[in-house]
Amino acid sequence: CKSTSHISPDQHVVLRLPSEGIKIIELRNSGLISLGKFGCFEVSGILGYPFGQTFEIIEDNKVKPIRSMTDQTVDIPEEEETEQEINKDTLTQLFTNSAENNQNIINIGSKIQKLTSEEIDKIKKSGASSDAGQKIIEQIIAGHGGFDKKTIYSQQKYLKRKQQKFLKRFSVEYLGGSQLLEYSILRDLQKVLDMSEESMALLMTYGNVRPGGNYLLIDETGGVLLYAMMERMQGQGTITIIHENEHPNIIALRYSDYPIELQERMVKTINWLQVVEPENEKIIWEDLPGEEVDSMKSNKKVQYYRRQKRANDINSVIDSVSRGNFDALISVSSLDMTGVLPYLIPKIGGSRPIVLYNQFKEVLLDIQHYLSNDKRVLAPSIYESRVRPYQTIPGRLHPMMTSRGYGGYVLWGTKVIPVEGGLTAVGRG
Amino acid sequence: CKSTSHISPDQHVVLRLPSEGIKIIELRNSGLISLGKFGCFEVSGILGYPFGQTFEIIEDNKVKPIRSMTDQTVDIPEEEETEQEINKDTLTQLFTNSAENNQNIINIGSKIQKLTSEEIDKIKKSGASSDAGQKIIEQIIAGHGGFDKKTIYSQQKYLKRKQQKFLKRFSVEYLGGSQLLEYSILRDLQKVLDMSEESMALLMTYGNVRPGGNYLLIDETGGVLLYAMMERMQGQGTITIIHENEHPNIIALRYSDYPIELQERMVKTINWLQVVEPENEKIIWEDLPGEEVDSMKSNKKVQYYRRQKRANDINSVIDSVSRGNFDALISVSSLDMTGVLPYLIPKIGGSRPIVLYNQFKEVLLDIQHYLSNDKRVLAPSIYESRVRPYQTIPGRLHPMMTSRGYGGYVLWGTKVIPVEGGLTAVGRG
Amino acid sequence: MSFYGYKDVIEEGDLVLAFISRNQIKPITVKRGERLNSRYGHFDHDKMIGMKYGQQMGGINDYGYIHLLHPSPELWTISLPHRTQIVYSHDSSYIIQRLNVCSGSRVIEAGTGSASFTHSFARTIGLDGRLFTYEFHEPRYLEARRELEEHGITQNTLITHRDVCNDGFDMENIPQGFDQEGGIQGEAVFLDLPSPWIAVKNLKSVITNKKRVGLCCFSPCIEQVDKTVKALQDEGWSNIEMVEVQGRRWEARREMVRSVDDVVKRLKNIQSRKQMGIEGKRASNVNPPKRKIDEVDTDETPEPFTEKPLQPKEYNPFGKGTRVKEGDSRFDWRQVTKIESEIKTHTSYLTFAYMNPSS
Amino acid sequence: MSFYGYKDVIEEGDLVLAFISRNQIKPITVKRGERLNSRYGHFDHDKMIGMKYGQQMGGINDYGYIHLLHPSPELWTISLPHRTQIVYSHDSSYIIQRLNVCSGSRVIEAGTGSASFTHSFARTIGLDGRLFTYEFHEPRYLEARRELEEHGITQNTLITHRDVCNDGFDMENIPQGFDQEGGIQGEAVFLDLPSPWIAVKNLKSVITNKKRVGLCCFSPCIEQVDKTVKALQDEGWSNIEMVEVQGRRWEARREMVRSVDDVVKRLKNIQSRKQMGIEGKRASNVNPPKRKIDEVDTDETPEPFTEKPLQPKEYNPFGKGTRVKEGDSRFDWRQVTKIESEIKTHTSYLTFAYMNPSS
Repeated sequence: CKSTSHISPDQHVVLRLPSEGIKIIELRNSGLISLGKFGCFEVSGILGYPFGQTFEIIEDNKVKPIRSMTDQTVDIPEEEETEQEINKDTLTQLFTNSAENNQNIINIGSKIQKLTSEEIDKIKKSGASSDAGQKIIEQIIAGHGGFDKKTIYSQQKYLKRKQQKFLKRFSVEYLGGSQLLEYSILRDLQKVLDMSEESMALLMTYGNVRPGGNYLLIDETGGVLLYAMMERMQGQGTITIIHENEHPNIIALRYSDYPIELQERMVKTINWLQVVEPENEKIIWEDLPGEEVDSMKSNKKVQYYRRQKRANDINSVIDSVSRGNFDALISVSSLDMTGVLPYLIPKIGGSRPIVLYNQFKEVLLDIQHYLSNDKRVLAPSIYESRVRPYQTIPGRLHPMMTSRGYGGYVLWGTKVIPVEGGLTAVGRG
Repeated sequence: CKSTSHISPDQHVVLRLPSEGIKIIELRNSGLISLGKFGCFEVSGILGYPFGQTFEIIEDNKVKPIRSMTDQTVDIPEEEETEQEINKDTLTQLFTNSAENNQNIINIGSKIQKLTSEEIDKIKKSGASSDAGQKIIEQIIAGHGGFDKKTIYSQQKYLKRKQQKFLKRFSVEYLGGSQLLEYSILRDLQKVLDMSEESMALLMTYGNVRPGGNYLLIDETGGVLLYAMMERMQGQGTITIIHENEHPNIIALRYSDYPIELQERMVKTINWLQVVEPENEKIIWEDLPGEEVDSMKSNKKVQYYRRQKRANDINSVIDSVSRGNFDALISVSSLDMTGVLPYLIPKIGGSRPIVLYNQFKEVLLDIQHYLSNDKRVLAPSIYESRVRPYQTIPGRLHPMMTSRGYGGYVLWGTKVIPVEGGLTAVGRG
Repeated sequence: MSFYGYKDVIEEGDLVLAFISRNQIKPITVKRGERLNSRYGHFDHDKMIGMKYGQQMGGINDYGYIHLLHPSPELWTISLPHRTQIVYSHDSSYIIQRLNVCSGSRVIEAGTGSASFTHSFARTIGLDGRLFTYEFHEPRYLEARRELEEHGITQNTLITHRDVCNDGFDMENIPQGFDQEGGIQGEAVFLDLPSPWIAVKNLKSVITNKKRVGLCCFSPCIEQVDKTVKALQDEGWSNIEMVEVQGRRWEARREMVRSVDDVVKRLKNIQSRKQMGIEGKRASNVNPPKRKIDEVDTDETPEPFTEKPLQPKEYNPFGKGTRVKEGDSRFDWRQVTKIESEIKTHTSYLTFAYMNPSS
Repeated sequence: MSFYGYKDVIEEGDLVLAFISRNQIKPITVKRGERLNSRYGHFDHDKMIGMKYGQQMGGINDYGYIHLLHPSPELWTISLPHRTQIVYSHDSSYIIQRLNVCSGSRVIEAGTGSASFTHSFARTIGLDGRLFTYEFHEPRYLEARRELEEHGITQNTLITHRDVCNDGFDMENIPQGFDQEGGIQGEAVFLDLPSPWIAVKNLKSVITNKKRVGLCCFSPCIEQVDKTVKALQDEGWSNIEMVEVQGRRWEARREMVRSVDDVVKRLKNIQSRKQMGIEGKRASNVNPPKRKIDEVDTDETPEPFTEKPLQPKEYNPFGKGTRVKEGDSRFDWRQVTKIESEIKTHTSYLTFAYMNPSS
């Protein structure tokens, strides 16, 4: 099975770059991986290190492990340390000197940056090692007359811009659900319907996702949510995906590195036509007598078994959905739920959660109003969760100044079994 | 004119109580004012002090000025200070000792509070002065075995509860727009349509409210917004209120203490029927010849002048609204704006703001969609503003744990004059 | 009944969360002969046995009803009497996700507190995972231990009475099946303590050196964050980041659509009633006013009349003065969302950090 | 044109905010013979003269248009090139309200910064009020002074080049009409400085002793708040409270209503197309497959056919694969709000305090 602890071959991993960009790559035992302008490195150099390790590209496509993207206290010979330990400390000191000051900022731009691009090239060539990047940044700061007079905000931006440009560092992370979501958000927010990590987390918690559960899922994120649920469940339980096209879009599973058998055991797929008209869509199949199969030619036999499996798979998922009693309905979908829910509410077991994500509160509002007339879903409410990250430098604490506007909303209710004919509430105003 | 600096007779003021409740009262030159369980005081004792002053009720309905509701460093003879300066410091220290701790909290309740209500009564009687309250709190804290083991949250609540119960303190504030809104929120949030101070502030800023402006206003807050606008304008400019009943509900003006002439000069009222059918609603009036008026009996003459004034007032406001060119449309209303705006957009001058408040974002969403087809309102957007107060004790900073859910939303757009027949946008994707 | 999975039918001894209203969920252990009494009705346990989880159940004499819910960590959290501050689902869900806690994870939690997050962790890690939870305060420890036992959360969860700041996390005798190579080997750490900066110094020996370890400290005050960040830096943790989670709940409501046309109709109606009043007045008055102006004179409220029939019916487009039920089909409504009446504007600051195995 | 009030018709020399798009408002001073060039069209100043503020104006050769807006502090703030951090309207409106700044108020501001808040203060206090604004940084001071002069904001506003932390707020020669009894006598103070805790020590001599004075310090970092609060306590300020203002902007959008019935119809359509494809295949195949199962076998994509007519038309209920314009009347839409794409999650902490006259 895949490793959750160490960087291993034949596995997808996350490469986090100084630009705050991230990449997903599949590692082999060897080969070169290019980070574009950041350089190239040989895969074998990173294998065996624990996930989370940061590296810096040095000469000959080699890497050396370093402590973190901005910190260099570990893995560096004593004598180098003073010179190397600049980044984080310099940053902190500079922040301190600047005193969150917007007092002395002039029109800072390329003109007061005293290093010419020729000088930069010279430094790049002179320094044989990866420290070039670090040194260039130092010199730029030193040469930048107005640097400590910039606001903290523009300093941050400035240093980040410079770091992105010059540092040849990257870290290698385990590809968990959060990382895959982050990757998808950076690539195309709309493809995951604006869903934030905290909303996905809320979905799974309110959906009571755990090992051994059997979930009914609509997932228009290309399988990102599916991936995160599978991580949580680690092979135990099932997820039945309802999809609207011929084939489900669960492209995210290509990153999962789970054995095919595990995927087949855990993930079932069914399309809407099969959900809506199960009896029509079941495949008429009768096993042929054993001797007839035995007498088939090899390619015919293969075809026979393939068809047999397909028929069994389809019929079995149709039967399973018809039986229902799922442990949750979890949906991240742009389909109109007022049309979807009449089909799916009966499939959920008593007292199990129904959790519906949408990018827009107004859509969930419609659903909540719709559900208020359906006594089978108890106490549905709309939840919003927003994480606010801080600049976490002691002495310089403040929330990050800006963030992208996204996140979505979650409707959570509980499937219940009302008494036929209804009961009268009392004393509930 | 009324004083904005000092506590003066014949003026409404805010009394802020330790319970965080507030009262509005009209002061006279003398008389007793009762704060219910907090005691009684003689008005003359507070007159002449600056607004913002805190008082403590001492014996014989007298008051003495103190520094603040929780602080006693000023106005107290040197020798008393040590004993008196307990509240704030004790609080801070206790917080420090408790270390935001929820570690040692047991079921704290009345049982571990060692003082009996008889003991409390005894202390109350023994201490002739107002210090009784303070002393009781001290003793309760001392007698409260688990006090420093309570969480900061429950300590706060506990001390507040105790303070509310025993302290005979109050402060007197100028009745500004914010104070009147705060009072209204505490009394009945729905009566001001959930409007927060920050939303009201945003309305006035986006509405470009300033001295000398002429504003068209719909105000379903009972005149609280009107009051705040009049504060801003200090008698300069006009506010024309459109109302939906026979008489406008501008009950808040009863607190304003502005001279009637100023109110009449600034505030014009017109009902919807007069706006919609101005020509029908104008009053047919011709002045009678002077000699005929002169010959009237006294009561007839009074009636004549009253009618004359009424006719002039109504006709003049109808004419003024018909002329239009107002400096802003400002609305805090539960009326359906898609019906309101066709009447009012033409009344607003070019490049002037249109600002609409609603308790619900969904209502403004409808309006924004409606306006997207009306080229007379440029770039309408929906704005939300939420103030998050902190517990501002150095070393113990954190946002307040809970707050009431309210605030509302503001739609802001700009009245423009489109070219007849329309122009084609280019390059705007 | 178990927090590790659902069952369908209620048996004697099962824990049932009796859902009375949104704000009132009462946990009961089903026992023959007992009765749940509330002001919303009375409910015999005997009748619950054999019913399905999720079923609606009527009260005695058809008075009131409840829903019989299956426990889950989230419903349990809502049902909790607030003995202490609770880590609510907005926070707990994010922490679990960000620390990548999943089936099989080895988690360290201190302090246990109300054990609400403990339930959530135990559910998420499943029977393959292990949760080591520490509680300093003895009464609370005893309460939590009893509760975990009652809830059957003992197979993967070990609760210890301990002040981890002073005495650390190490245990001399880890029960069989809980140790990994003789140690705790935590992969994820959650600290909800007044002074986490002290506790982090004691973590080294109980976290695994086999993989990256994630940590989250949960502190209400910003100054606690400051101290914690410094301690984490000193101890060699990296990728330190503090965040806040802001959670909100919204409800669907309806708001009446009040049209200005109705306002105008109403004003006309008032005008015409007044005019009829005046005409009535005229009829019974020897000195009727002469001028038209009086007909719209609204300065004075019209005197009450005895001849009622003269008054036309009042036009009442918005149900003014009557109590209109939200959604009443005689009026138009617009769908709106309303935020919960009390918002949790702050729970705590969450400081995350990671420790890489020293290689 | 003036920030103190509106005028209707544009004259030469007036400041006009040319509204090009939501994110692009270009301030221009109207001058005969000049032209505003943008990629959204070209606009002659000559044509603007005599037009009304608010009018839409077409470009040369009917290419593009702009709106000619009257300046207001809020529109000006949006139009500003961000020389420095700006106090946005969500913050400035709240500060003005909370400090009860109104017509006639005497206000102290340091530093002037982009002068955006300066405009807002000047508008609010009107010609009866007085604003004393200080800027330490000389180029920015010169820029702001020029701008205030150009905008005619000199009658009630006095800008001074000064480091108020080192040199205090006092002025030897207050211009006539600006002093009150020879002094500044500030009633409201706004400090947007890196170290407000130093500046507050210099306030005593410039604030009025006649009434309660309100103060607001605007600081991005929490540690600045901490220092400021302590300094304010030392200096005798009371009712100290720090708050944050969280501002958001939302836009109206439409989201397509996608019904499951259409999904089912589409799947049926695919199925029937595939079946026709298979039948086509059969017709041209000597060995047609025997079993019914093949008809719904979707494992393989059907081979491309040359006989196109056999393929029925694709059912396309949601415009899949085509570019559908939001609100296209051939589809159903639901109204939704979308938050701005970049949120200002933090501007600064606002620390308020009040000083009562010593009696």
